[in-house]
Amino acid sequence: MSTKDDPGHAVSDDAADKKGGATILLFFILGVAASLVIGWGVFPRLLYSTKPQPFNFNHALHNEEVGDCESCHFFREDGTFSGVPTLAQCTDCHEDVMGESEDETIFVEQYVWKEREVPWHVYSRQPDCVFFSHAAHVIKAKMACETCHGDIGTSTRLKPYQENRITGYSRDIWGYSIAGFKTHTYDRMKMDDCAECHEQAVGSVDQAPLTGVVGRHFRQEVVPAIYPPDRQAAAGSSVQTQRDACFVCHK
Amino acid sequence: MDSALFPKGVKRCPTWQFLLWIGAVGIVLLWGVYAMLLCWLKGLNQTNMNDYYGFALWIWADLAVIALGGGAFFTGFLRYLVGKDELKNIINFAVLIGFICYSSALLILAIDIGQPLRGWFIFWHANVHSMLTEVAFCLTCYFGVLTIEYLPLILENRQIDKVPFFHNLSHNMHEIMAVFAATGAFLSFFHQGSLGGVAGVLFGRPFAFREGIFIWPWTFFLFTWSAAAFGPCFTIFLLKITEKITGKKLVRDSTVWLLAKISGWMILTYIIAKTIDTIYWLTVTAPSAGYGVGFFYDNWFYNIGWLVAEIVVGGFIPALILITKKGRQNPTALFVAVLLGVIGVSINRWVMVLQVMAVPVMPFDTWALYYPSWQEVATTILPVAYGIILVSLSYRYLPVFPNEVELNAAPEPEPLPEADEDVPAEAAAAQA
Amino acid sequence: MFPFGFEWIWDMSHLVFMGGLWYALTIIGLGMTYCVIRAVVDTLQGKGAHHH
Amino acid sequence: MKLDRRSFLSFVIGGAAGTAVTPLPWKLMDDVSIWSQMWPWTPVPPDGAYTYARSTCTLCPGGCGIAVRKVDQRVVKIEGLAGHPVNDGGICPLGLGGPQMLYSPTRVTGPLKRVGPRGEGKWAKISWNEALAEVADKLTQLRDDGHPEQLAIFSGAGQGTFSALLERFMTVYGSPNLVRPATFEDAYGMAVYRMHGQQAVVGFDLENANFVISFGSGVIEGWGSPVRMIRAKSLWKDRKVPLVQVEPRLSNTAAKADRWLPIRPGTEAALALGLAHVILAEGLYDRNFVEYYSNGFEAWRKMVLDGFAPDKVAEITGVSRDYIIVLARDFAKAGAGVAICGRGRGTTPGSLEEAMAVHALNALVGAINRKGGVWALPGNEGIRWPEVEIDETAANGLQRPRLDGAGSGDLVDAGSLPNRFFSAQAEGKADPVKALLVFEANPLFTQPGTETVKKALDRLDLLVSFSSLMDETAAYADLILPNHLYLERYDDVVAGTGLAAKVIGLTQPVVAPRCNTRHAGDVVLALAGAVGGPVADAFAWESFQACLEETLADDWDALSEAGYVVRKIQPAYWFEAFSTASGKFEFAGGYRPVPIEGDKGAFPLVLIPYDGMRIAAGPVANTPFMTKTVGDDVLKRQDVLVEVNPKTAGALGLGEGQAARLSTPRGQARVRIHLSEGIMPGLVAMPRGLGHTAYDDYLAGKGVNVNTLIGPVEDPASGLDAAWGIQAKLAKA
Amino acid sequence: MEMNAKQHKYGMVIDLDKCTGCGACMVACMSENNVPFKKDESNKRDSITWMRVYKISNGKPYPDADVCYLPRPCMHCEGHDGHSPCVSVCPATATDYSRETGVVSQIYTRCFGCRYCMAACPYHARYFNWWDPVWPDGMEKTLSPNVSPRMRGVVEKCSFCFHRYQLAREKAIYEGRDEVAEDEYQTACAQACPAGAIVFGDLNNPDHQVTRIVEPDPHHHFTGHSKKAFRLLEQLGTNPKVYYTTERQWVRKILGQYNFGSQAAAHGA
Repeated sequence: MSTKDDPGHAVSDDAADKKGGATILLFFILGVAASLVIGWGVFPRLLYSTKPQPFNFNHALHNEEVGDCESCHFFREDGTFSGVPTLAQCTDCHEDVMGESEDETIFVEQYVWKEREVPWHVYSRQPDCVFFSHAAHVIKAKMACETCHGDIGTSTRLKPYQENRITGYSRDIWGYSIAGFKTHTYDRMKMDDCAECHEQAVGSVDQAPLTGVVGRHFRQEVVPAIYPPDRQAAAGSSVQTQRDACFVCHK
Repeated sequence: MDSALFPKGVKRCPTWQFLLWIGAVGIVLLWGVYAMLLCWLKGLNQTNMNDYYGFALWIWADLAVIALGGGAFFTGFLRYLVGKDELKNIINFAVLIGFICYSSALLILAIDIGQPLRGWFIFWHANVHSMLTEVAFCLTCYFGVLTIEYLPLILENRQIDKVPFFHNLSHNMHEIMAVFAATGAFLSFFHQGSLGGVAGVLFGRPFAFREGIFIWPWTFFLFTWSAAAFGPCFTIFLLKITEKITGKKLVRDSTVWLLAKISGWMILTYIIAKTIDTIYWLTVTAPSAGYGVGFFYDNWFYNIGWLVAEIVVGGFIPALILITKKGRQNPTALFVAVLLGVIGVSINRWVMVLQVMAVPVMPFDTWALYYPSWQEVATTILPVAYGIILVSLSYRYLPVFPNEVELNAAPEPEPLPEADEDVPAEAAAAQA
Repeated sequence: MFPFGFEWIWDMSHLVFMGGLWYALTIIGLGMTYCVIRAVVDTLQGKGAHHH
Repeated sequence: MKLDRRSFLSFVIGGAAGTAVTPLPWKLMDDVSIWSQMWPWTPVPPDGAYTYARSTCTLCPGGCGIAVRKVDQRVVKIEGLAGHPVNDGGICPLGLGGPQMLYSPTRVTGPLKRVGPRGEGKWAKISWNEALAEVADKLTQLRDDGHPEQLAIFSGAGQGTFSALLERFMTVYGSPNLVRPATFEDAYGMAVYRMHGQQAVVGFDLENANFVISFGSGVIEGWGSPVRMIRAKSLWKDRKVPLVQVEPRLSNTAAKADRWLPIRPGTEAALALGLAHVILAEGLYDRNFVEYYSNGFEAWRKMVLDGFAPDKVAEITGVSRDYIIVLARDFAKAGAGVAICGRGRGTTPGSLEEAMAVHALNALVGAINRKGGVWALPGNEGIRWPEVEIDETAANGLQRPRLDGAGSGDLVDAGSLPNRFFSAQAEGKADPVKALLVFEANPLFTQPGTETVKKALDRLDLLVSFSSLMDETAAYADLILPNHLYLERYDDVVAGTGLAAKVIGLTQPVVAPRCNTRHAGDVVLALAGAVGGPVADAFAWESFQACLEETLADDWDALSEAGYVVRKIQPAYWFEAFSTASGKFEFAGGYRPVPIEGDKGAFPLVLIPYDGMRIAAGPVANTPFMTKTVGDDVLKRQDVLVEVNPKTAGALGLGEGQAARLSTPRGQARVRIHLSEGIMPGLVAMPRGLGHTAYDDYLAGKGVNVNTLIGPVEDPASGLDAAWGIQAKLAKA
Repeated sequence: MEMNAKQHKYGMVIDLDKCTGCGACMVACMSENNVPFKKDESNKRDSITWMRVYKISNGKPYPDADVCYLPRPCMHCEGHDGHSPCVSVCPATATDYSRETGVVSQIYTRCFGCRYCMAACPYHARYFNWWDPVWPDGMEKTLSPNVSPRMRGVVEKCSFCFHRYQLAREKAIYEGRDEVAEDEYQTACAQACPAGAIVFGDLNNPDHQVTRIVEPDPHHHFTGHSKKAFRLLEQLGTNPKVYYTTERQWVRKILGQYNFGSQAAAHGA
């Protein structure tokens, strides 16, 4: 490379530099554009694989037949929740093909007769570290199923199940909007979504100091005044976060 | 053939020799990398750590390199904030060492945690009450600062510098370097301190626990102080070694002596504070928890010798050498002093990590001793190899030492690298 | 780390700690942005191309 | 415009900048973390309905009630059954191990036939029909040859219906060789037989005793019914009932006892008589009982007074003279004192004279058949099955003497002598056994003198194991007809080793059988059917369950409902209590020390086996969880640590944890030293139950099986194994 | 500090004179909590046992030697107002103290394995998963769905069987009750102990047996009123919720006296 002093050169170099600068800027913008397309468009499609359910299930129909959610998704004697019905429950009605829907045939022939449990993909399946008490939410807090499960109860078809290729979890947990926006309570079911609701229901005591004199006053005066009796102890029970303690939702 | 990359007007060893040297060190590096991969893929069962030794060699290495890397922030602090302009001649080197130390520390931490893939939880789910959180944040930020301080040096490489953008960038960065340095100093005071806090707040561990003010145990301040005091020792120590190896004089004695003097006084004041703290702990804090003076050193390995080595051999002696003119100006004495200093601070970090784990706490417990597995040793040596390589590369290709040319002005004109025209050293220096 | 994080509380320790952190990050960020932008400007003005 | 290096670079930088504002990096980072929180190779236990099933534990004779926790059809936990008369909610480490046994990879998954040499571990899977045919052929053949007595059964099954079924089978088949593992109950039973004149099950009313002397019994380690004994100990603590533990080693029991009384091993009988001496000399005995209900008192009294003065006893036993006197007084004056014996878990019988001495001591203070004393309870009655019709072959077979010589000659009152059975078989005495069926037992591991047992088994044509898991004996067998595990089958357990009441527990299948196994009871029925003739006729039931329901007819509903029934038993009144010639209690017995094997010169030390509470030493082996609880002062990596007194070890230049070679006349092994101040100098203590060769890596090869280092020593008085130790030598390894 | 009535403070009192060292508590705990196991567990310093029974000897020569067994679960220290040694040091908020129950929780999926909490805990109650948990083929069937199995590289510890509280509470809610009764929430170790040496309950509830035995004194950092009950390392200010009782003087001496490390040999079991 030469650094010989030559004005003529210098000028043209300057020009070249200006042009070069423009080119470089252009490529920069191209780079940005390309990455945006990949990040927002391609990536989300690659991230999830779509898995079909074994066969379609018509919630709406069953609702008419049996009346309410509880008759299939019921509480056991010990307060635990039965969740997705087992084959045994279904066969109470379905020991033989009812109606002529194709799904019904698949169900009876593939599962009832072969006595195989139906390998449903459960949209709302949470990680193993989560302890979720249906009793606390449905019985105690009198929450509606729809709050977390959406309108699946009135659906006639099962939507395709999208599984995150990396985590193996249902897309319903992380939410369909890749940007992370949500419009309904049931759009997403990550920890922060639980926390958000717990804040409203239980009342977060974020700002409240719980130690020292002030804390004592808060616990003895404020809490009893503003919290429902059964939630008073839990209110800001966590020393670390002043919210619900970790073991309220974790196991 | 790579001479076009050399800083202007300096002489470097032939390429083959350089490659040989890098290759030799590279082998050690690869050994360390292999061990690192073992730990990541197979898990920490590759180490000799156990439930009594959750913290061990690695955490010590972390604390040690960060203390020794303290030379960077303190020299920066002295140059940019206190205005010791003289130190500009050694600041590059100090920054380089700091960069190596801190990147090593971060690497070791990444190996040390059981779930590296979730390491970022420490930021995202930060618990501000934990000293470790403070360490993580300040460490990372300050590493960023060091990168910013090191970057211009790279950009000043003769070829890169020819690219206008890079030239301008480094130029601008130089202009506001004081701001970065100030931020760096601010961050360092905290993370150096919190590293001391890490041990000091353990009220379940009578050997580590120290009282203090507000949320900070005395170890918090002692650690910052000691890092500032001993960091420069390490810088000088490595400088002397580099000079030995390259056979060149790289920094003016006056600069070195100035730094040594400051370091000496820092060490002295620190070690006095440390002594007071130790006495208070042994006579007030520990006894209040029911632990007698002799108890903590009642072991064949962890005996009182450690305390003496840390405070006297690694503290008072170097301090006294460095604060006396005769001492610091005598090359041998200077070297011995900085070496002892380096050892002294390393011992301090060692006992604050490993002896804490060794001392029995439950009445029926017994002393727990541990020796590292080869994987632990290899991953701890890894940063050393990496450091040597980085220093070598920087020395060869970057203008780390502004005074090198003048200090080594050869009597007879030396053959300059080809394709490199004759520019007087002064001019070169001026352009830099 | 952020006010919307689960662990965040508006208390002293967070204000002090995170305040210090964000303060430092801001300075570093602004500093670098300044340097880069100015470097771009300088370059387009042809500065630093050759030394006369 | 040309795409040079710079343009490309800036394209990349632009890309990087742009990517930062897409979800890509952040979502990836998040998902990778979630992946790390749920690594596919870390199992996630499926959820389901939680239920508890009541059953009875059969892993030891204790007979504890258990509540089996299930998730849908998986067994995930076993808990003690609250309110159960034996364990009331409590449970031992072994009992907790059920799930790990049920799902153990060492289960025998179906009938196996040996291919290749014995014990080599090469098997062919065969069908149940083939397996049954194999055995049936042999059984038929033996009878056809007119030698039904050449069939022997070794059964560790308890006192339940299944055992009765085996007895019935052997009777109609025509073989006297039904052998059971012998325990302290055999010795104590013989003592009672000689002193009461009747076959009786011994029960100790420990809950109501107010002073207990234990001659080496592992009250806590698992003597009798472990959980019940531990509960009793807690009861004593609350009621301040003193327990004096007599043994040379600081066992858990000794540590829990109010007084640990170290004694020279093998001299316990002398101490018992020494205590009797004081009680007699000071007239502290129960005059009423002695005068009206006992016989032979004077002679016995003279024997004791002449031979067992405190000084002499102190000399023999090493217990201080003064303390002997103090102890004797406290014991006699307590009012409801009782003495018990049977070393450790009582899995070795011990000397008959020791049992008699202890029983006499109990009699002396009137502790016979009284509250807080020792009760002689009627044996296993209650089973009423139609009489069997015995054909000529069987009759001839039954005429022949048992291989172990029990029930004949001077061993007329002996029940079963496994030690003699195996040695006789090994030595190839006249008329050896050709076929051996092993139920609920693992003699190749549990019998002292492993080599002898192996020799004995080598002389068999056919060795059949019915074990559910691949234990040592099964691994050495010709055929394995795996039984259901206790969680998969019906059984009745007559609880109450040492229990002063009869508790009958029902073991019920809580899950469907996991493997291709069959209930040993059903197999016996099938075999009987295959042999045919009167043998078949004697077993009319179509299944063992049917047999069980019929047998427990009156209690069946209660049993399947509650899981257990309690049969209150009143000890017999004095006039009917004794069937001796005199119709009274017979004071008898003396003290002839049981010799120890080995030459003191070559083997200066004495090796004593001990029962550690976290190591199962019986036919049921440790589960991984249980082995995990074994201390590092007992097991270090694959080495067992033997307890040695620092004095003894010091003399040999051995230090803590140091490797050493332990040798006895029977064999030698590598061990490590554990210095313990809790053991008498000159002794070396090694735990029973380690050194398995079968099972998996969680158990196999850990430590040494003490039975390979020690052998049985026959008690001349009873023919039972009375070995309490063996001469041994320790040297640096 | 006094909390409102709904606040529980679950704790334990262990009678060292009743404890036989049988190990049932350890196995019950492992079985209840899906604790992993390795082929060799003889190195007690990397062997995960939430509940560990230590063996303490009086250091006297034969025949005066004596030993005592000391079960050691997590002490669920309250420290000062919930700041137990381990909770405040966790950088990622993976462990927490609950004012509702007094339980120190550990969230395995949040923990990233820095092990600072282990360094902070003087009781060695915290364990690190140095290995991937591996169950022999088929034995994964013994795993309970109520406790989440841990993955390699995280810290775990005794939770006072908190899942049992969660289940008991569900049952209570289902039956329209507000409170969980004493016998409804018992830890696996307390339930299994054949000697009845472990008593578990709510230290805030005067009717609970544990409270009646301990008589905690809120004005003196909850030290036991009754001279019998004491805690390990009380003097460090860890304010643990596991109490011990014994009538054996030498045991009290060793456990009450702090710098004893060199004299009493202890064997992890």
